[in-house]
Amino acid sequence: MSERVTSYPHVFMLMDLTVSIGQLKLKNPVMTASGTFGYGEEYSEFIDLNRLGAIVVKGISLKPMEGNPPPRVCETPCGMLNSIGLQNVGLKRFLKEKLPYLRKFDTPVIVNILANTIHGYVRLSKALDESGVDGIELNVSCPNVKKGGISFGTDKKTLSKLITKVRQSVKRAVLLTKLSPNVSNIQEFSKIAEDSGSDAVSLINTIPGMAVDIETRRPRLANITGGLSGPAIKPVAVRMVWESYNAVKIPIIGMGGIMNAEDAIEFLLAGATAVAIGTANFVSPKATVTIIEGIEDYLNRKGIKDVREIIGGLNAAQSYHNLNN
Amino acid sequence: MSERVTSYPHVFMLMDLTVSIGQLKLKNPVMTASGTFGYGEEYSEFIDLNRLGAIVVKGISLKPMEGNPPPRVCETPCGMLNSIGLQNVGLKRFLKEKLPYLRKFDTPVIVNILANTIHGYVRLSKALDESGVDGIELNVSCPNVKKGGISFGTDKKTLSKLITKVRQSVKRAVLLTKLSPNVSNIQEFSKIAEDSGSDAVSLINTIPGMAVDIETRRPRLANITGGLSGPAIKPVAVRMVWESYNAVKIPIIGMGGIMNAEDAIEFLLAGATAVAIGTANFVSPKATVTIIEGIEDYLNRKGIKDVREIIGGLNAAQSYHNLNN
Amino acid sequence: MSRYFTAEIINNLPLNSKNGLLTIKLLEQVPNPEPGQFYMLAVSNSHDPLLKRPFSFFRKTPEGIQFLYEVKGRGTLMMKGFRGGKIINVLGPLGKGYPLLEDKRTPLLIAGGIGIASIFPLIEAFSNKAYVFYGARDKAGLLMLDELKGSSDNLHICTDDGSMGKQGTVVDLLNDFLTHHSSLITRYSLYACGRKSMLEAVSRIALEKGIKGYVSAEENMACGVGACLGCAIKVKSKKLKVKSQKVKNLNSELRTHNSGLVYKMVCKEGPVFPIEEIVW
Amino acid sequence: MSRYFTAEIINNLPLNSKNGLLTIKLLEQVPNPEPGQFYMLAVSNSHDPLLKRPFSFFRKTPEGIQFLYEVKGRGTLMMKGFRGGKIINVLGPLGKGYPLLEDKRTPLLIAGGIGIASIFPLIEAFSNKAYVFYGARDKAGLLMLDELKGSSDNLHICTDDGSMGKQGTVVDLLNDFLTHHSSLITRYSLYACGRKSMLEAVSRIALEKGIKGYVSAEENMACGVGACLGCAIKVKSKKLKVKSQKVKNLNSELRTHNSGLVYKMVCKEGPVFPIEEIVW
Ligand SMILES: Cc1cc2nc3c(=O)[nH]c(=O)nc-3n(C[C@H](O)[C@H](O)[C@H](O)COP(=O)(O)OP(=O)(O)OC[C@H]3O[C@@H](n4cnc5c(N)ncnc54)[C@H](O)[C@@H]3O)c2cc1C
Ligand SMILES: Cc1cc2nc3c(=O)[nH]c(=O)nc-3n(C[C@H](O)[C@H](O)[C@H](O)COP(=O)(O)OP(=O)(O)OC[C@H]3O[C@@H](n4cnc5c(N)ncnc54)[C@H](O)[C@@H]3O)c2cc1C
Ligand SMILES: Cc1cc2nc3c(=O)[nH]c(=O)nc-3n(C[C@H](O)[C@H](O)[C@H](O)COP(=O)(O)O)c2cc1C
Ligand SMILES: Cc1cc2nc3c(=O)[nH]c(=O)nc-3n(C[C@H](O)[C@H](O)[C@H](O)COP(=O)(O)O)c2cc1C
Ligand code: FES
Ligand code: FES
Repeated sequence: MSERVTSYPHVFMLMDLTVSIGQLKLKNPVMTASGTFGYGEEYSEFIDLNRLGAIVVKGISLKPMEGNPPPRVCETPCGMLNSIGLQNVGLKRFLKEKLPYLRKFDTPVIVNILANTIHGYVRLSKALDESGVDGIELNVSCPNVKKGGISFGTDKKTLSKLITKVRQSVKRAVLLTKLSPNVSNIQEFSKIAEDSGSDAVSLINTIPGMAVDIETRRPRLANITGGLSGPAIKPVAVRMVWESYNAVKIPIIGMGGIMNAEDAIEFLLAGATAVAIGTANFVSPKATVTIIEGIEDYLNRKGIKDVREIIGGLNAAQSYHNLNN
Repeated sequence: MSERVTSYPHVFMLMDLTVSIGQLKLKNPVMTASGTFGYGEEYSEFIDLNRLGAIVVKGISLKPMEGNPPPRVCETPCGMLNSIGLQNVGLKRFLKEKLPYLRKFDTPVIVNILANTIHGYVRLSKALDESGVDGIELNVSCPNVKKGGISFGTDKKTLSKLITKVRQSVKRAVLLTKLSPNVSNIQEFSKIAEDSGSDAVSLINTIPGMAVDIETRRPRLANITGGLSGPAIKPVAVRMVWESYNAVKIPIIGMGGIMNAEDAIEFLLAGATAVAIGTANFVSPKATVTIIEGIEDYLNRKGIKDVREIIGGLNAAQSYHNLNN
Repeated sequence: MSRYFTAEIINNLPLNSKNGLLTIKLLEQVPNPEPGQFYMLAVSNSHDPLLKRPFSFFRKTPEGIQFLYEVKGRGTLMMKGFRGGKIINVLGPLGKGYPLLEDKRTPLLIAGGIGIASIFPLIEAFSNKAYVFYGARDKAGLLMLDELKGSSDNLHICTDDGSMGKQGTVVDLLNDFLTHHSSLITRYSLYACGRKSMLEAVSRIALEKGIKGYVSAEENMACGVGACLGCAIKVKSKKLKVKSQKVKNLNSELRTHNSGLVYKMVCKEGPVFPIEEIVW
Repeated sequence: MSRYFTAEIINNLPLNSKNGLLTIKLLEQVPNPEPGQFYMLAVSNSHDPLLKRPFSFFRKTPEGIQFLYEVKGRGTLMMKGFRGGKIINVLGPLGKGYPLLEDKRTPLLIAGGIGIASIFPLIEAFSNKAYVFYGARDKAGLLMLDELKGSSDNLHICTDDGSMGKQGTVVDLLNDFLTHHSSLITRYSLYACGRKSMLEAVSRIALEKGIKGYVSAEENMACGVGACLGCAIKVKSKKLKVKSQKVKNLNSELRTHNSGLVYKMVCKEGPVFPIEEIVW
């Protein structure tokens, strides 16, 4: 089989890239990561939004949030820190100003939500579910805002209560739980999400981090700490996806430092049913589409007709055995 | 003051780089990170071991350990994964073959130890303390070996019991606890180390990670998962050092992706009393000495006579205020 | 015409130890830039450094687009190493440029240090209609002087060390000028780019004397297109107060706790803002 | 004479789409390399890629030291981009090279693909005393043929696709040769470098026929000096059995659970190992 990476559109016709998250069918496994793709509109100039597996929008709260003072972002080795502080337009304006635009495209819309109380999460999910969005992603892990999700994401009891309650109020949309990577055992938390009725888990959110400007002696972010994203965290994300894959049956949305198709395929092999592209959008606004095409090329090159064949296709046992002797 | 970075030996005479960890005085705050500097001998050809603040050797167990099958290391974005599997010569051969060599240098020797039982840790510490090593570092966090330290490092009760017991058996040497970064709240664990009688905490060990070769579909490490180190993890390490600094009074040994003096100074400003150099030794075998000289240059340039002036010297409050309006 | 495109380095002329003039040839059809707009340039094709760097549109030449840059850290250091023939990814033109007021006002253009990069195209646009105030650390820091003299007869120069032009800052120059032309004050408009402290001082003067004007702000950036909300800057917004009743599309503006103050995104709603808007 | 030094790229000659010949000039006094030893070369001065890459000593010329390389991934791709004048950090010479047996044995030198890089200096050392078996994918994959013919009259070539030399692998060549010279078999010694599968096949032959020999092994490396214990390879060790009574310094050798088997470090105790030691 040729090693050249080339695309044959007619071959793609025969190729099945679709994956399912709960009852939601995606035309391909590549979606956007919340907070890195605005409300979709910002990137519509660079790519055809119809090509995406799904669009996950910036985290929405009941009331608009102002966000943190600047500087909000800084660069780190192979990554970046952000402390946006969950700035967002709030539920009302999202439904009025942002959702109608996204509805013009033949692409599922998943809304990332956050609140400080279970009640808040429930109200948000209810309203969004009734507004007809395709999916709701519970951000229980955003490390940026002190009163933010972190507690939900690291306390098992609260998390299970939260998901159970939200589940009851969500009728149509699929329910995703975006877990905090800031835990000792991700398998326990994935299991809680599954047992509490979540249709899928999203892994991973940013890892809390910090950087210091040694000339000014100040933190590089006004919020002092922020969330680390980008290639730097990829190995941690792949590991957590693989651990979760071995713990739960529900689909896993893998993310964390995916910059190209090779990275995305790593996640699929480790057990992710779909992947989300975050920081890569900042490096190239065309990243999502480039990655979709790269996955097609890989499947082509390997003579694989259905992307689902590689999900969880890690050759771990064999590798273990072969290398042991 | 000149912005040029230049060294004036005679000025260094007047400069105080010494720091203390418990009753142990270091001639400068730069030590080696366990497992990245062998038993010292490997690097004596490249640098004068007398210049180091301290030498921390590869983790020692009671019996020799064979370690994991290859591949044991692979590269990741701005970092590397390792699953050495704690291969080491064991206590007996360490005392007989390795320690005598290190004793030839006017540099404190700190021995990183690991065991599967509290009793094992106690026996190791007792023997090493009596052999006259300057410090003992409890590795309760190495993520590589399934039966390894991870449990001690993430379970509060066991950790406190472990440190308390070891403390009782260690008379001369300073006791360092190397915490696992794989926890939700590092402050709690630092506090436990302090309350249980540890003289200092070391932060951070590698973060569990994984990488996949998409051509062979195999994990890049035979052990499947390994520990992530290098610049990629620096922001996480700096954050944990800063959080611990705000929780405990005992000294913190900061490490994680320190490649140059600027990185080391970031850790000192965030609250580390000393720093340890790990992966950087692989990039340059002279890294430790280059970093010591770089710290001197920085202090020179800033007109600071005592390195202790910058420890914890982060201008956080001010930064917060200034940037809020 | 996409604003994300590849470009070829035509040349990279060192001007002094810290500054250079980069000329890139656009390999695709792209929209024309306006004075005050900027581009995000990829400084490496490895993941370190990861993010593109923002640089103001300096000048358009037959060969392509030019950027005037100063070495600050790792990324710009790599930029200094760019050789002809290298292909890089570029995003732009981005943001809102300087509004060229069509009224009778006389523009006062104020550039501190590398701020000249963004002011330069304004000088060409206004030609001799404008007064130009340009300052730098020292003589070596004054860039593109011949071109500047070529495009303006009203060029006022200063350096911190007095090694060329008047000794002092552009703020001093501006104050002197205004005191000598106090009668015409309402007939002026201000355009400034430079260090934060300078912009703040200029803004204070403008507000005191009631001179209409604009400044180009800087913030760390990631996406450059308003998606990451990373480049926030705090501004007053009367506009918002009015609209906040019946909600209209306010881009990323948000009602805030201390109402009337909002964060705007430098990359999309800036980098140029009306002086009266910015909260220092 | 430190083994960590800076070197200047003298030139970087492309041999085909995947291979190149890199010549570096040592800017410091460093120890001389032996056949089979290797160097760790920094491929970038950013943190990505982070680690140095190991390359076998290929040849010493008046200008400096040469490496023959093949583009495998990102690091070697960057290496392909090296231009003359560039300064890089280098660590070496590292490891134990091929023992040049002083006895009457006739060396059989076996190189698969880029393995020729490490075998080449042996060819020069043994000159016409040795038989050389060299194979590659195809004609284009056969490197430095003129130099090889220059240094050896007993050069046996093969390619997988038969585009040059015999069609087949070096293992086939070796088998043919041995069957035609079976009488002298104990008079030979083997030296092999190439893909793992090839080394394994050669080793099996050597063990079957009782031919003494050495292979150069590969493992991912980090430090290159035996400090990280990252480049472990499993070997039998009689030596150990004996010594394990009264403990002597065995470098990083360790008694293992299934006694007699130990991990050795390719970077320090290798890359060259006696055929009978390696556990495949
Ligand atoms: C709209 C805009 C227009 C600009 N135009 C020019 C120009 O024409 N010429 C010029 O020389 N410079 C310009 N700058 C500044 C330039 O972008 C920074 O100096 C450059 O990004 C520093 O990159 P670095 O890697 O060298 O520095 P780093 O090593 O990244 O950091 C060094 C310093 O640069 C600052 N910095 C880093 N990234 C950014 C960023 N994305 N935006 C702003 N500051 C940053 C850091 O805060 C730090 O203080 C402009 C900035 C903005 C926001
Ligand atoms: C002792 C020794 C001598 C060698 N001599 C030569 C030589 O003379 N010419 C030559 O072309 N190649 C040689 N190699 C192989 C060469 O080191 C690798 O091909 C190179 O490191 C790949 O780097 P990369 O960044 O291009 O590939 P990567 O993108 O890093 O990975 C591509 C492949 O290369 C392998 N690889 C990556 N790093 C290493 C490493 N440090 N050691 C071994 N394999 C690695 C990976 O496992 C992966 O399969 C030698 C290897 C060793 C161990
Ligand atoms: C600027 C920025 C803003 C983000 N905002 C959110 C958010 O609002 N909600 C959320 O769940 N995750 C948020 N994230 C996390 C990303 O969705 C993603 O989980 C993380 O960045 C890892 O993926 P990446 O490395 O590909 O960026 C944000 C990340 C970045 C960089
Ligand atoms: C190859 C390797 C081996 C290590 N072995 C040990 C060990 O035996 N005990 C331990 O506590 N930490 C060990 N570590 C962790 C380091 O001491 C250090 O905590 C970590 O690498 C982060 O620092 P760095 O990014 O500077 O390497 C090891 C790290 C590496 C890369
Ligand atoms: S840089 Fe992303 S919003 Fe401005
Ligand atoms: S590469 Fe570190 S021990 Fe061999």
